[in-house]
Parts: sequence; structure tokens; C-alpha cells
Amino acid sequence: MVAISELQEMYTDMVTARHYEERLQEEYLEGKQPAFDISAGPIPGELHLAAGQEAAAVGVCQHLRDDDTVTAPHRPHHVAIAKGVDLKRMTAEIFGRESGLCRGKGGHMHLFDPDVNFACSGIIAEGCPPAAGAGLAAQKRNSDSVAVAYLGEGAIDQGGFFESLNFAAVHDLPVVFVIEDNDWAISMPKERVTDVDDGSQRAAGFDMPGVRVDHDDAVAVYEAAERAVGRARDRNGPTLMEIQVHRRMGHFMGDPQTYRPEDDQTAATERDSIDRLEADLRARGVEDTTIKNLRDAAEDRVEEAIEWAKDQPEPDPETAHEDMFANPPSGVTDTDPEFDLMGGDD
Amino acid sequence: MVAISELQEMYTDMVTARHYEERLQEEYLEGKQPAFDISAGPIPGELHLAAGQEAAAVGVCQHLRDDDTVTAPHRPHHVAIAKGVDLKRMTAEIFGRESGLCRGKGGHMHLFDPDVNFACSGIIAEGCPPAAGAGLAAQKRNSDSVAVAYLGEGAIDQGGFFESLNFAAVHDLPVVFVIEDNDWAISMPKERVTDVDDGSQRAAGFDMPGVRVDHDDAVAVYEAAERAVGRARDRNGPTLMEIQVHRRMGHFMGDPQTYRPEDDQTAATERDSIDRLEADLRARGVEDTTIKNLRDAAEDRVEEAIEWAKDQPEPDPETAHEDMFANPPSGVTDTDPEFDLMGGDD
Amino acid sequence: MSEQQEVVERELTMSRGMVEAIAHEMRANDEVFYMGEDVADYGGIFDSTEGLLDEFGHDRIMDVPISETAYLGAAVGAAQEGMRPIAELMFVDFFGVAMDQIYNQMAKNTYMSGGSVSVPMVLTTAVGGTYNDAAQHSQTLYGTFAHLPGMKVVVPSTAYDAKGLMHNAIRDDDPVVYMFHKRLMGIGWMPAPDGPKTPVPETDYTIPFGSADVKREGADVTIVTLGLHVHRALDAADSLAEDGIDAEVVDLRTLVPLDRETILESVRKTGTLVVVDEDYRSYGVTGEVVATVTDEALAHLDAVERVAMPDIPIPYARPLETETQPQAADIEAAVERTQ
Amino acid sequence: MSEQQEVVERELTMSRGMVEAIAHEMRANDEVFYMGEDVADYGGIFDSTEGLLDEFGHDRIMDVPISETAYLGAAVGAAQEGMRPIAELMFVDFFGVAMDQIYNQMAKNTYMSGGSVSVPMVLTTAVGGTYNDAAQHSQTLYGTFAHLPGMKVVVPSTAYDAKGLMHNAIRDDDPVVYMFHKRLMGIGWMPAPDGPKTPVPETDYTIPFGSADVKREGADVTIVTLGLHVHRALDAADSLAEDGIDAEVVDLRTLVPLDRETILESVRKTGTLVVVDEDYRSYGVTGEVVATVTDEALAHLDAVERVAMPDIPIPYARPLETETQPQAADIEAAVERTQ
Ligand SMILES: Cc1ncc(C[n+]2csc(CCOP(=O)(O)OP(=O)(O)O)c2C)c(N)n1
Ligand SMILES: Cc1ncc(C[n+]2csc(CCOP(=O)(O)OP(=O)(O)O)c2C)c(N)n1
Ligand SMILES: [Mg+2]
Ligand SMILES: [Mg+2]
Repeated sequence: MVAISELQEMYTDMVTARHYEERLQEEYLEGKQPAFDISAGPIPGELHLAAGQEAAAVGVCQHLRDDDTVTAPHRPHHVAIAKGVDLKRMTAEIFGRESGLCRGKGGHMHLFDPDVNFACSGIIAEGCPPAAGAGLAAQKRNSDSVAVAYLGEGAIDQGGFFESLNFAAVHDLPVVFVIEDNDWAISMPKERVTDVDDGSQRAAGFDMPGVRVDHDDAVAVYEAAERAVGRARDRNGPTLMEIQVHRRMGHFMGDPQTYRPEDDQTAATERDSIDRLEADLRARGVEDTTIKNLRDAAEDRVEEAIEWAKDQPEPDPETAHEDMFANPPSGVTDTDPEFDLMGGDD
Repeated sequence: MVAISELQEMYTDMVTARHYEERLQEEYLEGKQPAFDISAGPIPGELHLAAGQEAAAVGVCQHLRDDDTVTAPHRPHHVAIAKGVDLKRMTAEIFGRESGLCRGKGGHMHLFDPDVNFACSGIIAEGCPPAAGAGLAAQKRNSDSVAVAYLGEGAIDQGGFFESLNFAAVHDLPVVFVIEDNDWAISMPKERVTDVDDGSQRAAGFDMPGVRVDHDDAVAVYEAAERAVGRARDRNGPTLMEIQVHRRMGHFMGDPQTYRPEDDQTAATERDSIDRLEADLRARGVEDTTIKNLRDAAEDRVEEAIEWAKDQPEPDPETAHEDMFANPPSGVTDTDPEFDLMGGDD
Repeated sequence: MSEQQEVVERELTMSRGMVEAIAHEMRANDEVFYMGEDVADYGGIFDSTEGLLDEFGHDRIMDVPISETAYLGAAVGAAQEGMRPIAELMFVDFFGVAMDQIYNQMAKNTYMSGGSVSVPMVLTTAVGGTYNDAAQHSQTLYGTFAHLPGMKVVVPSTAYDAKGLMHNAIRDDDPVVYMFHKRLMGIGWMPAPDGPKTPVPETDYTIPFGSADVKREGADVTIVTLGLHVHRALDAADSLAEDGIDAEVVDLRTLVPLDRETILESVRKTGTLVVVDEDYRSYGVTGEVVATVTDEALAHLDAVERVAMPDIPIPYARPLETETQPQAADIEAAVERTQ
Repeated sequence: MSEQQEVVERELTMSRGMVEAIAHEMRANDEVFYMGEDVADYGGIFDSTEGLLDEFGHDRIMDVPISETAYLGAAVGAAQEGMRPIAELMFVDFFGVAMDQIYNQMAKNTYMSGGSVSVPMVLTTAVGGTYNDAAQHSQTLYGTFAHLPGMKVVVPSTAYDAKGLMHNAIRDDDPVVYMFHKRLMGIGWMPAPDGPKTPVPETDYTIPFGSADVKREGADVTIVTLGLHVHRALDAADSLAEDGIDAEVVDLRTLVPLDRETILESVRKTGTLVVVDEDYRSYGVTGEVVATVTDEALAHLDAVERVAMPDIPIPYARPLETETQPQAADIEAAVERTQ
């Protein structure tokens, strides 16, 4: 049975993530007034928010340490929060500020926090191979850290995903692949793009265990992930998990969602995962005031991060030309060696 | 039960293919004397021969018509022969001659014969998507032709293969994917690259039927393919087949095969698929002389094709600059339209 | 102006120009269909198929799984069967997941088959920055596609060109890569500059590939560019005119084939070349245009400047993206350096 | 020649030079490993790992499934964890199945992370034609890789350079694409010309990136080239010398960074530039080298020629490949046209 302290941690992260997305939505849209203009306002670029998907983030990441690696896709904030990414610097990055995680160069789809081994990428399924690589590094170094790759249910038709499953399986890598099934890939419902309702069935072709958690219950995710992460940590190889979640917002901010039937929203809003976990907490005897305190603290932390971020300066344009390489372009040396090559090439 | 006439056709194609590969091997290696030099001799480039894999070619292609499409990989000759590709022009292409199928531009990995809808490509698994596209075209045109994509067992870890399975499955395309399992991908034995012994299991993740023929028996292949091709032709969707075959030669000519245990060769040579079909023919009452006649005719046809090809002129160097485009580079017209665009762009 | 010329007043956005050509060709030919992610119910993230689903239905305006290798390759296969697919790569930045189908199959099959096979397909794709979508969603990659042989590469800058080039692309029996700049499309949520909205004839017409268009005539300097930067160059030219510098602006319209004649003619006249490109500076469009001139008209060349995206991934924050992307002011400054 | 100079007599093939550097670095650093198809028991189809399995075993010389996206991406992931993988793409022509990992992840992560992440990996890959392997197995694609920012791009032409550049590549904290030309490796079944076999010191040494090497000094014309064509240019230079034309041959050695200084210095001296490239002519290396000179030294440039693969897929038959690939005689003719 999950310890109450863990439930409370998960609850805190879920509330943090939910409030975070709602606040970013506000900040983002406010800036696009009067007519939505993607180039206006304090948050640049596209914005993919994950409200409704928190259970998948916290239920898995609760089992992870800082030295475990996580890769996330274009919808990364909830996972980043659950993995412990620096919230202030992440927010500053999303607002395109100098003190952002990536000095304003990456943005919301390309957040890197090496302190907790978190990274994301905006190309569908392409976070899977690097996660396999992190698992490979752990294996080669004989360490017991693990790697987790998140992806959407729309990403399970992409070649890189399959290749990564096979690569992880044949090398017994400590990797967990986590599919967040929110039923939609932008405007495409999942039945339009694959015949398989349960994405975890893809594992069968690789002799890898596949498991689906068919409702966005943080506790159920926690339990399934305990086995999957444990299997990886014990060097028993990879697992594929799929978790049913819900996309409460548009694909990106500004998405008119005209393709989406109304009841798709109502049904799912009813089974909200945060309410569910809150009910669990109550059932386990946690007081209302404790819950309220957790919630308030989480919300305060979000506000603080956003305020801090908005106070940060924008990057100096000249810094655009920095950070191309870790070493100078010439590599580790810039002096040519001197040898006397007999009749050789000099 | 397979009609005797069909058995005889398959036998003829198998003998043709086997003799063809043996003769090409001779021609190729002869030219590389004394020390193997890949740039010398009458056949340019790499050469991947398919001796030992004939059952997979004939058992499937026996069910195909000229308007059905086949894509093959880098080891294409046996499939091309079974599909009815023009043997003389194919041979001329392999010898790099002007009257080759591709005027000497494609070569042995890039044979195109639009008369029988045959094509091949040297990039692993990348023949699968175009085969799916041929199936899509048949579906859109309401025709009952089908498409078959051949690939090696080493190709089933490549992204494009998986994506094609899913694409074909979700659109119910008339496509059959045929894995030729010869146990090796160049020097890599299959257990080193995937955990799954039976590649047709990959189908499960797409809710597609998968079937394996675990010995290179042309009749068994014929029967399994009858169902798969029939399913496609009847618009019931795709099938994944895997067929155990045997690579009797090196991966390419000149392959030292030092990585290959001796008994890998002996075991498989014993269960040769041509001998097996010959025994079936005898069991079905076909006379020795008939068999010998079939064999002789097949061998004669091969000799004739090779002689013809070697007699063909090499292409004029200048023709290298032809065939870039079907239309002129300017497209369908080279005159600009004339309009009076009010205050517009002219 | 000849007597027969049709007078055109109706103005369209670039997206409407492009879509009108597609719809026209689809009506005329049952074998034309469009495949891509979110092209059906959504109408294309960048309005490339807006409204087509209603008229043509899901069979001909097909949503596909996020499997670019599979569906672009399927387009190759269907094209080889004689159909005329249009397949969309949502952002050109995603080419890396499907490049083998694009360049090893689509682009090469005609040649490798010695002309016995043709691949009459159009690959449409959105390009370009200006809205802070960062390194994986803002590139043009013009040079990457133009370098690899076998594809005709089209980059419209106005609604008029978009329509005529699309008609030519669909009717062409060869693979055409049609790169539309997001900022020019006239999408509601991404306001376009004024230039791309132009009069567009209702009738169909084809603009041949390899015919660059002199969008502004001038005597002092030749600015060669394409896509979004045609409009930035025109802005720069306007303000240069105030300083008495008369710039000619050449819109390449297609990179393959490249209209070398028009470039040469202009440089022979002005003696000065400024090449402007939104793609990365090195090993790309700017070098090729410069070398085109040195190949044939070195003696006429008095001054050269290149204005392009520096060789760095496109940064996210607004001041950083603006710093790296060539602005009208950068073009002006480059021209001034040549005088 | 300074007193301390070590005299080197031992000659190696280019493959041995490359492998020696890899073995040295693997001995020195447990975190270096090599992944690729057929790199273990086979020793690399083009001898890139010949002999390494015996010393280092299957854990460090790893065969991988034919899943370039997965294993090249795994190298990116392992590199970001601080390991130093070397990952081989058997032929550069296969880049299309894995280009997203190569250019959107490997090449961009350092910049996109604002420098907080580095990707210390080497991507090795075989390039080049001359043995009739046709359109999907004979390219160099130099321009394709050099155009996209974030990768250092290395092309050795001799055993000496191959070793020193490989040492630098493995020790470098950035992604390096190391393109070795099949014809230069000295593989038993693909005889190399004489040039690439050179004296190679037993000790380790690094050749900095961005230092072009003047392989032959000359006063009359600058031939800028790389890879196989260094040797063809040297052959051409020998025969030009008989006609009294003294050619300087500049071997770029790396395309990124590009040693623009050495090119400029040479052209300032000779006034004449001939660029020779085995890659496709348009939008590639030749244009960039030409524009490098027009950017900085237009006034010094009296004549320019480009000698490159025409913009067509590489044909199979021997007379066709020979026709399209730049030969020593083509270089000679180009030089003569400039005089
Ligand atoms: C290779 C690639 N193709 C297409 C896209 C465009 N794209 C971004 S998100 C998305 C939908 C993803 O759906 P899913 O994986 O279910 O994730 P969700 O958005 O639902 O979280 C698409 C098609 C992309 N980023 N990369
Ligand atoms: C994408 C890609 N990667 C690697 C190769 C090099 N290659 C050619 S054949 C081959 C082995 C293929 O094995 P398999 O699919 O089993 O076919 P077989 O050779 O056994 O017929 C490899 C790795 C290639 N052609 N394409
Ligand atoms: Mg989804
Ligand atoms: Mg095999």
C-alpha cells in the first residue's frame, strides 16, 4: 500500500502541475489579445499544456531519483514538475528569459535540466532513443539508475518508438516507456490512426511486458510503475506502460478544437484525477486542512515561479551567438602537432 | 491441394533462380581475379545473391498477377524471377549495360520493371512504405490488385517496417509483408538483434494476422501465401508472413564469412528447398525426364540471358545526364501566364 | 499589355491561392488526393487544406498516423502506380524521420529506373520562423532540399505565385517539394505582411519552374531572395530608394531548377549582388547564388554580400530569434556596404 | 624542422590510422565504446573497427540491430550522460532513416540547452563512390552534413590525418561527424591509391579542426578539395606541373569548422580558385568555398571553376559513374580553363 507521505507528495505535484498549466494558459492568452496572434504576448511560440495528464507524471516519477533520466515530448511540464525540474528556471525558460534553464534558447518544448536528468524534444517519439541510451549508459557503468521515456498515444506509430523498444529489449536495458493516452493527436482521434486500442500491446512483438492503466488514477499508476521501474532497476529489462489520461485543453493554446465532440470533454472532466486522489487522501484519514495546506503551498510555489520568471531580463541578443559548442570549434587543441614524416604528407 | 502445373511452375522458377545466382557468382568472381577487387570484372558494384531463398519467392509470387506490385530489398533476383521480370533486361542491368532495365543506371539493387510492377531498393525496410502505397492506390481505385513487400529478418527492427504495418492495418490495405528469415543480417545472427524468434509476432501489436512458415518448403509457403494474398485481394486487409530460408552464400560476393560457424551451412544445405520440391513432384507422379526437361529449360534460359546481356553495349557516358526528370525541369509548361494583376505582383 | 489580358481584381491570401489550385486539380482528376497529419478535420495546421474536407471527404483528404516514413513512402508507391498524391510534412523540420523515403526513393527512382518509372507526387511542407517556435519548428531547410538531386523545389512568396506553382506542381510528373512559409499564408492567428496577399485569377494557370520573378526592378543592386524574405527585401528596397539606391529584387520562386539566367542578367546590369536567405548561411542557397554569378559573370561582379541565418539552431526567445533572422534592416545595411 | 621532432617512418593505411586512434582512446578511457552494424565480428564492412573486438570484447565493440534511429539516438543519450560513444552509420547514404536523431537531437541539444548539456559523441560513416555501388551507396553528402549547424564535420584524406583527427574527435565534447572515404581506407578488396598510406607516429596526437592542410604548395592556382579528391587533385597538379602550371592543393580536412583563412591566403596568392568536390554540385561545398572568397577577397579573384558531381543520383554502370565523378583529368581541364 502506498505510504500516505507518498500520496501527499504526488498530490502536491499534481496540484502544482494543474495550477501551473492553468496559470500559463492565462498568461499566454492574455498576451494574445485582442485577436489571437501567436507572436504577441509574454510567452513566445507554441504552448502545449498537460492539464488532466498529471497522474501519468506523478505515478511514475514518484519512483525516480535525480540520477534517473526522463525524456518527455512536446507536452512536458507536468512530467518536469514530477521529476523535480527547477520550477523557477523552467518558467523563466518558457517566458524566454535569460535565466531560463536554457538561457532562452530552448523554450517550452526543449527544456533541459541536467541536475535531475530531464530533457524533452518536440519531435514525435524521438525522445525514446536517447532514453534507451541513458539506460545503456547505466548498464555499461554498472549503476542501478533507470531511464523513462514519455510519449503520447499518437506517437506509437512512429518508427523511432518501435526501434527503441526492440533496442531496449534485446539489450535488456533499464528503461520504462510510458505512453500517455489522451485519446487525441492534435485533431486525430486514436481510432483513426491505429487498430489497437491498447498501445501497450505493441510490447508483445518484442517479448517485453506491456501494461495498461486504463484510468488516470495516480495510485494505480504508482503501483504499475513500481513494478516497471523496479524491474528496470533490478536489471530485468524494459517495460512498456500505457496510461489513460485526459487532455483538458486544446492541443496547443489557440486550438479551436472544432474537431472535438462536446461529450469528449464532459465525460473525462467528471473523472478528474486530482479529485480522485484527494478522495483517496480523505479516505486514508488526511484532514481537509492538510489537503488545503498542500494545495495552497503548491499554488504559491507556482505563483512565485511565474512572478520570478516575469521579473527576469530578456536575453541580450548577442548571446544568440553563444553555446554552439562545448569546446571551441577546433576541438581540444588548436596547435598542429609537429612530426617529421619521412616523405610523408607534409 | 496445389495443382501439379503450379508445382512445376514453381519448380521452374526455383531452378532458374538458383542457377542464375550460381552463374552470376561465377561471372562476378571470375572478374575479380587474381586478388578480389570490387571495381574489376564484368559485374560492377556489390552483389547480393539469394541462393537458398527461392521457396519464399515462388511460394508467394505464384499467387500474383502482373498488375500486383512487389517491392524487394537488396537481395532481389529470386523474387524478380518469380514475379516475371524480364530476365534478359534484368541481367543486362546487372552487367551495367545500355539495354538493361534501367539503362545501366540502377544496377542490381535498383531494378525496376513497371511491366510487372516490380521494384527494389537497397535501403533496409524502405520498400515497405511504397508497397503500402501501391495497396492504397488499389484501394482508392477499387481494383483487386494487391502489393507484396519482401524484407529480410534483419529488417524487422527498422522503423519504416513497423510504420508500414500500422499504416496498412489501419487503412485495411491489400498488402502482404513477407519476411525472409535467413538467420543472418550480414554478420549479425538474429538472436543478437532481437528477442523474438518468430518475426511474424510483430503483427500482434497492430491487430494484424501473422504467420510463420518455419521451413523453406515451397508448398507450405504457397499454402500460407494463398490465405494471405487471398485476404488482401478480398479486401480483408494485410498479413505479415515470415518464411524460414537459408543463405547459401556470403552476404555479398567477397564476404569472407569468418563470423559464420561451419555447421550453420551444413545443416541448412541438407534441407535444400529445391530437392524437397523435386521430391514432391516425384511423389505426385511427375517423371524424372519431365523434371530434367524443366531443369534444362530453366538453365538454358539463364545461359541465354547471360549471353545476351554480355553482348549488349555499355551505355554511352553522355546518357548519364539523361532521365533525371519525366517532364522538363520547368514542369508542364515553360511559358509564364499573362494576366493584368491590378496593383498586384507584376 | 495585350488586348486579351484578363483583368484580375480579386485578392486572396497565399493559403487560399494554394488551396484553390489543389481543389481545382482534385475536381479535374480523381487520382489526386491529399494525405497528412491533421489535414482533414483540422484543415491543416497552417491552412494548407482549409475547407477541402467538406468538398472531397475523408477518402481524398486523408488524415494519417504520425508515421511520416510510412505515409510519404506510401505516396511514392501510389505515385509510381500513376496516382497523383499530395502528401504533407507538417513542418519541414521533421524531415529527419522520413528523409530516406524523400530523397532515396521519391527523388531517385525516376533516374535509377532509367526513366521507366515516374513519381508524380507533391510533397507540401510548412517552413520558416518569426513566431518563436525554436530550433525544431522554425527552419526553412531550403539548402538541404535543393542540394539533393531529383526533386523540384518550389517556394512561393505570393498568393498569385502559390496558385500557379501549385497547378504546375500537381500536373508535373516528377516529385515536387512545395515549401510554403507559415508567415505568408495569411492564417488568422499568424498575421501575414501585406505583400503575399495579391490578385489571383479564378481560372487555372501554371507558373513554370525555373522562372524567377523580378518583383522590383532596379539599377543599382541585385537582391536575390525567396519566400518571406522577398517581402523583407522589398521593404528594404523601399527604404533604400529614399537614400537614392535603386534595388532590383529577384524572387527565385524555385530553387530546383534555379533560374540562373535571370540572376545573371540582373547582376550584369547592376554589378552588385546581395543574396538573402532565411536558411543557414553556410553550404546553402547564398553560396550557390554567388557561385552562379562567379561561374558565368565574375568580371561583372563588383561587390557581393550574403545575408542569412547564421550557422546556429534557431533560438526561442524573441530577441534571440530576431537577432539571428535576417531583418529588412540587415538587408539594407548589406546593400549599403556594397555601395 | 626543430631539434625535438620525432622522425616517423612507419606507414599505415588510413583504416589502420583511424583504428589506432580509437584503440588508444578506448584503452585510456573506459567510457569510450563503439556501436554499429557489423562492427564486432565482421570488424566493420570498411575496416573501421578491424581488430578491435579481440581487444575490447562485445560490450565495448557492440553490434546493434538495423535500427539507426534507435542506436544513433542511444549514442546521443549515452553521450548526454557523459559517456563517449562512437556510433557508425554504415554508409552515409542511409542517413535518411535516422536524420532526426542526427540533426535535431545530436546536433542541436547543446545549443538548445543553452550549453547545459553536451553531446560528446563521434558519428563515423563511410562515404564515396568509385566502385559502382550506385545511387544509394556511393554518395559523400558532404554538403548535407556541413549545412546543418551543430556538428563538426571531419573528412580525412590520409592515414596521418585520419589518426590525428580521430583523436581530436573522441576527445572533443561536441558531436563530430567523421566521414571516411571507402576508397582511401586501404581495404584489401578495394585497393586504395598511393596517397592515403602515410607515415603515422605511434604516439597519440591531435589535429585541430578547422586547420586545412596545404598538401602541395604552388603559385599559379589554388585547388581546394577534400577526401578522395585531394589525391586526384595532386595527380592533376603533377601533370599540370609538366605544362608549367604550379598548383597549390588545399585539403580542407574539416568542413565545420571551415578554415577560411587558409583558403583566402592561398587565393590571395594565386588569384585563381578551382574547387573540387565529390558531392553534388549545387547548394554544397563548391558554392560555399567560392562565396568564402567573394566575401573577403573578391578583388583578388581572377578566375573560378567548380568541378563536382553533377546534380544527378550516382549511376551504376562503370562508364556512367566515371563520367559523372570528377576525375583528375577534369580537374586539369578546369585549371587550364582558368589560365
Ligand atoms: C515527427 C513529428 N511529426 C509530427 C509532429 C507534429 N505534432 C506535434 S504534437 C502532435 C500530436 C501528438 O499526439 P500525441 O503523441 O498523442 O501527444 P499529445 O499531443 O496528445 O500529448 C503532432 C502530430 C511532430 N512534432 N513530430
Ligand atoms: C537502413 C540501412 N541500414 C543498413 C544497411 C546495410 N545493410 C545492407 S543488407 C544488411 C543486412 C540485411 O539483413 P536482412 O534484412 O536479414 O537481409 P539479408 O541480407 O539476410 O537478405 C545491412 C545491414 C542498409 N542497406 N540500409
Ligand atoms: Mg495524444
Ligand atoms: Mg537475413
